Amino acid sequence: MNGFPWLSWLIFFPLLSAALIAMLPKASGRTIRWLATAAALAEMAFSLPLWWRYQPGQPGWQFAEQMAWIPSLGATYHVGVDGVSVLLALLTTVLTPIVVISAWSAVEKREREFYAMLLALEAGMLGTFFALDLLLFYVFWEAMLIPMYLLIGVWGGPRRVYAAIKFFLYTMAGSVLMLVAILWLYFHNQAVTGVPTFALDAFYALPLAAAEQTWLFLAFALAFAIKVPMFPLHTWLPDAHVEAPTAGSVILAAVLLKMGTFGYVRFAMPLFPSASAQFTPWIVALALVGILYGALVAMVQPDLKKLVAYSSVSHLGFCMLGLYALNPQGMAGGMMTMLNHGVSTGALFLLVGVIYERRHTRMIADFGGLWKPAPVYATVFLIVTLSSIGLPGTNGFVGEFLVLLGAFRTNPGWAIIAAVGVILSALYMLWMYQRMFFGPVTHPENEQVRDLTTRERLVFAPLLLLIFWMGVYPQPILDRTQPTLDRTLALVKARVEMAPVALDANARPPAPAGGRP
Amino acid sequence: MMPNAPAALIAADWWALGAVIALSAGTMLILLLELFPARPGSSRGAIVALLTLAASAWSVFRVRDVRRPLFEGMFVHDTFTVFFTLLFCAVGAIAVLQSWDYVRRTRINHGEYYALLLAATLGMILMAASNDLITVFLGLELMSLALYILVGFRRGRLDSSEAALKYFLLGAFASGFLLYGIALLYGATGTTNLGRMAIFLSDSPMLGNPMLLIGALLVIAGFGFKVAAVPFHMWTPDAYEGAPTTVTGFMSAGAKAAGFAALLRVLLIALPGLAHDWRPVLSWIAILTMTVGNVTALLQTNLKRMLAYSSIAHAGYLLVAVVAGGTEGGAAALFYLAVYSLMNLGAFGVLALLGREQEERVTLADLAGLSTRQPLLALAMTIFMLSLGGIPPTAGFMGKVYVFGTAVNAGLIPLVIVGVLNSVVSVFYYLRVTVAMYMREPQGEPVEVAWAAPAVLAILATLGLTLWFGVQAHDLLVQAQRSIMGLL
Amino acid sequence: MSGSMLWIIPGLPLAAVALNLVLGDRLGKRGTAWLACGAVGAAFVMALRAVLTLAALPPEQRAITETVYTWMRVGDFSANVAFLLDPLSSVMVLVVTGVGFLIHVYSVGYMSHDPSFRRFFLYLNLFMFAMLTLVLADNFLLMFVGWEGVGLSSYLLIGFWYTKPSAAEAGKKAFIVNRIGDFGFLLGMLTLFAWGGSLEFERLFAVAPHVFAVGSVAITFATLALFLGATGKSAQIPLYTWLPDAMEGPTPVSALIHAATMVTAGVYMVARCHVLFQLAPISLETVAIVGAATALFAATIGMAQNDIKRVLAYSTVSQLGYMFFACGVGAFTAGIFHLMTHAFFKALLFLGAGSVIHALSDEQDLTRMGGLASKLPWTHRVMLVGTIAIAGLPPLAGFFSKDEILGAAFATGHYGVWVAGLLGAALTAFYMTRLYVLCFRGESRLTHEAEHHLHESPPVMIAPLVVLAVLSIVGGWVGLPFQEGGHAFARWLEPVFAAPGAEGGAHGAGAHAVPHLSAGAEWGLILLSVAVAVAGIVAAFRVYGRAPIATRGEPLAERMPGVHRALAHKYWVDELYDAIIVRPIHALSQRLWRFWDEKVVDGAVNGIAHLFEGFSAISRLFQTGFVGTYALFLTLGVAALLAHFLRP
Amino acid sequence: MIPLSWMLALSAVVFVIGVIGVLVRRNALIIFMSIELMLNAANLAFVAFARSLGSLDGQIFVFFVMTVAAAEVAVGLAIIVNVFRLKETVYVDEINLLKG
Amino acid sequence: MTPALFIGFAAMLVACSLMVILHRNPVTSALFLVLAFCSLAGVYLLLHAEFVAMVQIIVYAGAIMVLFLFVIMYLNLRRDLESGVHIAVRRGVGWLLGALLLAEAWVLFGHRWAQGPLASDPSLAGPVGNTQAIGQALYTRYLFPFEITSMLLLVAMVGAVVIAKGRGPHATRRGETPQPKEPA
Repeated sequence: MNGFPWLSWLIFFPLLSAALIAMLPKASGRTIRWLATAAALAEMAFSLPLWWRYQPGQPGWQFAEQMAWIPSLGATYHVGVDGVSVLLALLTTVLTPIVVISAWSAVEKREREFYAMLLALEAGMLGTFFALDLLLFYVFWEAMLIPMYLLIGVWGGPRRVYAAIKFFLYTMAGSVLMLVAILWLYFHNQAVTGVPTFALDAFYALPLAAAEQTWLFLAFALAFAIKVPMFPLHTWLPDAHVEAPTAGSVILAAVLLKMGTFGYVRFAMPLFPSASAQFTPWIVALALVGILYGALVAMVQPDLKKLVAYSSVSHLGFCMLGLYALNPQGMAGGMMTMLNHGVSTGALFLLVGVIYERRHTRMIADFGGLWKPAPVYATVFLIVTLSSIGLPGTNGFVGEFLVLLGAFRTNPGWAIIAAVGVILSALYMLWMYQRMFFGPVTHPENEQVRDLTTRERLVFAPLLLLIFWMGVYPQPILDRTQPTLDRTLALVKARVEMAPVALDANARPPAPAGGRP
Repeated sequence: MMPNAPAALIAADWWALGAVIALSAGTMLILLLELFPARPGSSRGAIVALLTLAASAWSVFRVRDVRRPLFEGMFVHDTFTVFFTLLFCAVGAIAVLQSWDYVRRTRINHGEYYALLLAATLGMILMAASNDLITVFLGLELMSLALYILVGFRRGRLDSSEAALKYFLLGAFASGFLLYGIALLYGATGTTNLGRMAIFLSDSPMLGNPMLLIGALLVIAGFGFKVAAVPFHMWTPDAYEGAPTTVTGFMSAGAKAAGFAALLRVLLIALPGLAHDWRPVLSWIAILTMTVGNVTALLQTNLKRMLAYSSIAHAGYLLVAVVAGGTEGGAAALFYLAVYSLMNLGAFGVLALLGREQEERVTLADLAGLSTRQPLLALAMTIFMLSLGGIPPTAGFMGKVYVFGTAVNAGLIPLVIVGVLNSVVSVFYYLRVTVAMYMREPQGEPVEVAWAAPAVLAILATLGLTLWFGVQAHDLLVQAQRSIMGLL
Repeated sequence: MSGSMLWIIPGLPLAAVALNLVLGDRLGKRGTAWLACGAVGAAFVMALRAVLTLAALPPEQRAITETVYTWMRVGDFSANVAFLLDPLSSVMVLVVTGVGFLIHVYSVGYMSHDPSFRRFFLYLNLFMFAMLTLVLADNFLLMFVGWEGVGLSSYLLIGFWYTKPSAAEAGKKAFIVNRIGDFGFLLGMLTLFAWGGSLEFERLFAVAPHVFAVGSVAITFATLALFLGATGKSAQIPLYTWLPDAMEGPTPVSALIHAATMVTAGVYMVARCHVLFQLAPISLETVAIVGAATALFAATIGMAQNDIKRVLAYSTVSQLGYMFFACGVGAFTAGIFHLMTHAFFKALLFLGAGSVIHALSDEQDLTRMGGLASKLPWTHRVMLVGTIAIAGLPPLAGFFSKDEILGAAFATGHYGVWVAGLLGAALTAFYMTRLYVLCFRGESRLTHEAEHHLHESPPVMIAPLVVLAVLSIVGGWVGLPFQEGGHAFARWLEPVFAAPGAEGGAHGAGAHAVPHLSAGAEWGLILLSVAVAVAGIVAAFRVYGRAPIATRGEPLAERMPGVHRALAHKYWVDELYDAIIVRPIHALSQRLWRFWDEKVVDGAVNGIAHLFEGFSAISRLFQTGFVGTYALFLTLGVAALLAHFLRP
Repeated sequence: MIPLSWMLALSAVVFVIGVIGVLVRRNALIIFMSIELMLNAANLAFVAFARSLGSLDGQIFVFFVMTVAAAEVAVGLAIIVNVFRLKETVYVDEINLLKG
Repeated sequence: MTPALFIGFAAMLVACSLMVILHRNPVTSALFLVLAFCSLAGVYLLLHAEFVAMVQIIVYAGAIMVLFLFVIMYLNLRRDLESGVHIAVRRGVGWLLGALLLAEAWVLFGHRWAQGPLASDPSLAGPVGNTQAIGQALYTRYLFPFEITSMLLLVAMVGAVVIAKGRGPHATRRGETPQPKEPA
């Protein structure tokens, strides 16, 4: 549609700027910061066409580029976006500059490497979202670990090494089996069609026996489930979040976790429809457990970051539930929840980072009555909190409601259990908020806490804007995801007949409004 | 049978033999030059060695496409040979570059060092090139003897000498088994020529002949020793640790490659008929090798030792490719060998730079905080480690993909799963190196880096190739496939 | 019909919020006051205008819908931001904007000394926005926005004095309890959509009779779920506990949110869904019973409270109970009617109480008041009006609405409910009189500095009181009994409550569901209820009128201490909830985290790591460094290889 | 005429004796001698096979093996001597500086 | 009478080999090894491998063993004192393992013995082992490996010199003390 290779540019520009910054001769922190910010902002600007020029109507790949990579293996450099990845990519490009700016005062040591890592990470994430060749996808998927590992390990908290290695090994342990599955697919496809290729489309078209699907699905699902993370594979998350520097936590929560859910939408579900149908009950069960479990455990966390981390477990449970409701509302809800979680939780981590910079503690018990010294901070925090508990009018609600709607239509029981999670989320978030901001100022150190600086306000302004925009007028987003999700759904439904699904759990009289498609 | 006159050699044959001739000549030249005293710091040996290696590589490269069995197949010139000759020359050259300053630093700057290096390279080439068990055996012994000496080259140091002793005793012991195996094969098939062996086996009804089987097994054991496969691996850590770092790098890359070259020739040319016999055996050995290597490496604090265990583990991955067999498996093995040699040499090259004068600073503690004082060196080491761990975008990843891919294609799923899980385990200790470099502060006086142009050149070369093959593996893949084609 | 510009009604307060945020402290107290009150006042005018437009239409078409934009549309689901003005919502919107306006004005005086004056009006306007969205929404989803919005603003307003831990706690409690209700609301919505295929009131109510069999599980579940939501918002059993605590907020807030407007949202919602409820008899019964029970239960607690605002709070709970059981027995008109009158007199009472508290410099304990009649003449007068009105003596507002409810209960044969209602009426009269007596009669029990500061409230506070007092007197006259085809108020609401019933068939729904009684019977009932009210009042006078409490404590406590303790402790319901819900959940969470998450799940992960380190340590033992050992293993290997071929 | 099996049996026995020697002795020199025994066993096998096959290759191989053995001895003894210089011992179980 | 001779040589060979690995004194062991080699040479003669037999005597018994003895003397090792539990254990294990190997070989060869080219009756084999034939083969067919052996010997020579030559200019007065090894 347009000659310019936007996607490649988007992938490699941050990489180049990262290299540039890293190679910079001993430069002052200021220049580095400004350079990094400029690069991130430029990247964001470059990514805007993905919003404007994207044709919401059509489900297929857009902005696609393809060129030979390893002909002897049939691997190609094939990138493109659909309604799902385009939004996640935009989320990435929008959040990165915010993170970079937020890190200005947070990072003292080795700034060059820090910003270089951030930008490299961005490149990796975008590559993962764009890749349409499974080998390419895997390359990005694994390469992404390195910068994140260093971010946690070098700039992290006291137990950073443990957390970093845990993060790396845990994620990798999941992915290697996926690699085996990919290879198997590759050779199976070669055997069937005679064409050696890693192209996603080819695999979409590849017919697979139920038994094969089961194993392949398990391999993929494990990799993604760890990334999501789904209960009980979540324990790397609290450690990683607590130890990571603010910027790391934000990216981790906002984008990296989406890799998992994205993987389900893009790969696990459409590639192995009958298997994913067959495993729907299990995955939904885990998702529901995750929702409640994450909420309950979050409630008793003394550490802000841990609290937010566990709340992520809960929220991503919603995502999975929505996706596996296997109907338009549910999947759209899951998609919205991904974006919402990206914005809200990202903002939460930023807020935690702000207060940590001032007081060098994250223990809720060390705060209280913060509203008096820092009203603006408190207000922003409140808005973000509300969005994270899904108050109507904020982004959180749209996602949650659609998820519940979809889940309910598939199986009312799921929705009822999940809705309990809605109550719990209000419980732990507001309790935390109350303990932090209300009541008298218990610790004298908190008397003088500085309110948000102008820079910080600039950081949060766009996030608040997103929160309300996505809450009040989400239709443009929904319009973009819809066709893609419908196609995915069609791919899944196409062969779902092979296995029984809970889709027809509620046999109801034909609704005049037509009911589900 | 009456000995018949050897066929006359044509020009191409002389080019083909160029490597052998050049290396022999180079060895002797260096030794002769030793007669004339040189100033202590002289590096004429290195220069001569480099030229020799270049010459031999060049002469073989000239006739890369011809296929000539010479001396009744005792020396076969085919793409396979070319591939390995070039590989060994490269390995040797990199080793020379790394040694250039290292030998001066550690006061072992004798011409013999380089002479032996060349001799060992010659032995490796013979192992890869010979289609007859006699020359395989001679080449192996030539290589081994040279390596025994090189390992013990820092004879003033007990660890070096001890390493030499262990390596020698066990090496001789193992070659005893190998020899007996060869004897049995000879007895069972009536020939030591691999080609004729294959012919004999192809139309003989009794593949079940116990002599044949035992012979094959003993031969496998013998080569298994050279490639450090469990349970014949135990010499490896000690030898690697005691040997001069540059020698360790050289042998870890060269000896292993040579061993696999010979193994591939024997298994793929002579004993494909017994495949259903040696496949299961090798699979078990592969599983053991990967697991023991990786698991034992977990707690190592001495990097040379850790890399020794890691090299054992990599032998395991390579065995997976061998088990997969066929052209695909062979090609995968070749590809992986090339990649492995590069990254391993690179890692040892970095280690060789660490430390002042005689001292060796190769423990994790020594690396602490390296990234703050030597960011680029640390970065290089990180990339080598990631590549060894098989993380993209590095050559190591592509190697694993290719090896495990062929294995998957051969239906060895369980083997592959063990392999990938092992690579996860391995990542742990590779990461520990990065942890030391990036996330720890040095205790005691920080390690100094003995910068030297040649060594840096070597590191840059290995680094560049490691990254390049990680991003664009196509050419190397094609080469590997062509080379294995020449074999079959 | 967009000429009516409905969106501007909620829009105005929202604009005020925005301006308030943007301009910040630049607009001083005065500016803030003008902005806030102006916005609400303007909203009232707009609402009036819209209602007049509505009234101009023929009854059948009295429904103005106005779609602003499509909020979300996914597959066959779509929800608009659209407003609906029909007789029902018109009543609500007038009450909300009207009373709201008065309270805004009042607050200007009441909060004049508060440092965060601006924040207060910010929240207040935010509330108005949410409340108006709630009542004007034309679909469940938008209604839910308002529904949670009012919850939020009430959370903020209750916790307005956030430095007081009790206030913050109360705020949180209110929000959480409301969330539990919203949980129900949500499920109700989901069910309705799953079956009805839409969330728009008109479409849904149109199809409801076709898709739902009468009394079918689906509709019963849906309505009960919705009712759960209502109990949360309108403080009914079992979710009423947050309302009394909500009195931590500033008094105008109590008046606006926790008496006049927000808490009635539940009633409004039930009335709005009357079509659905009529399809689910069980749900209706439940509504009636819960309502009646709450009415009585709360009234009893009200008798023993000493905090003037808490008395009023419980009375609110009880009055809401009346509205619900009105709906429960099918007399939706009566319910809404009572809702309106209650809005008047309860706002009046709260504001009056506020003026008392204001005068006594934040003294709320009835036992430290008394004899204020002379000191605060205006306050005294309006409070008296309010008391009579709620006690239900003709011709004040409370009488008509309450009487209609009781009549409907009787007429539909819900005798049990009816008795409970009657009893509740008596108690209401009793505790309200008690409050009045303790507050204004007898000799003063004030502390000295309280005496010293004592002063009547400024006109800006008195004026709204007077207006409300007038309304409390005349407000009921729109519903005079003994008129053919129902009274004016009923006729106004008829299109809403009758229309669907006509076609709905099944249950002959609508206001007409309540059969007309003979004039005699009606008279009888009226006399009875009046008698009951009088009895209550007299009793209260006899108990509290005579001797000063200061000298001899709470009479009730002396007569029947057990009962009194039970009442004073509100039947220990809070403690109960704490014991059976809050604590267990907390304990469970702790266990989940400390044991399950850290020990079991993460333990497994780290366990694997340690396992491998163990293996490593073991396999290192074999690496003895002795050539002998190495040779041994080498030979063993060979032996093993040979053994591999021993199998025949 | 001696059947081949006898020869092979003999060579096997000698070979195993060599192996045992390597395993049980701690004196590096004796271990080395045992290895020489193993090589000779192999040689015996070669010659026997050559005989039975009626081909020379076996004996030629033996010739090469002897060369190799000679070379090995030279290097090996040098190494042993060097170790002795440094450590004053040839007992392999006193030489385990490198382990683990 | 050949079998008798064979049995004689074989018995002697085995006995001497055993003495090599059994006898305490290295010197004695070495001497027994010489004997063993000589008896092996005898066996070679029985197999009509005269050349190999001669070389066996000259190279092994002559050159190699002398070197051994020289070294043993040079290091003047007195008799091994091998005792202690772990030695005993190692002995036991060693012997067991040896026995195991033999047993396995026995079992393997036990059944279906003579096969392949070995089926041909040895007695029919033409007269091999004449030195001339070997010489011809060495310098024609086996020319290449023969040349390789020259490299082999060169390396061995050089190596021996490098390793064992007296404290050279570089090797002397440098810390003989082994580097303290990092705790693993």
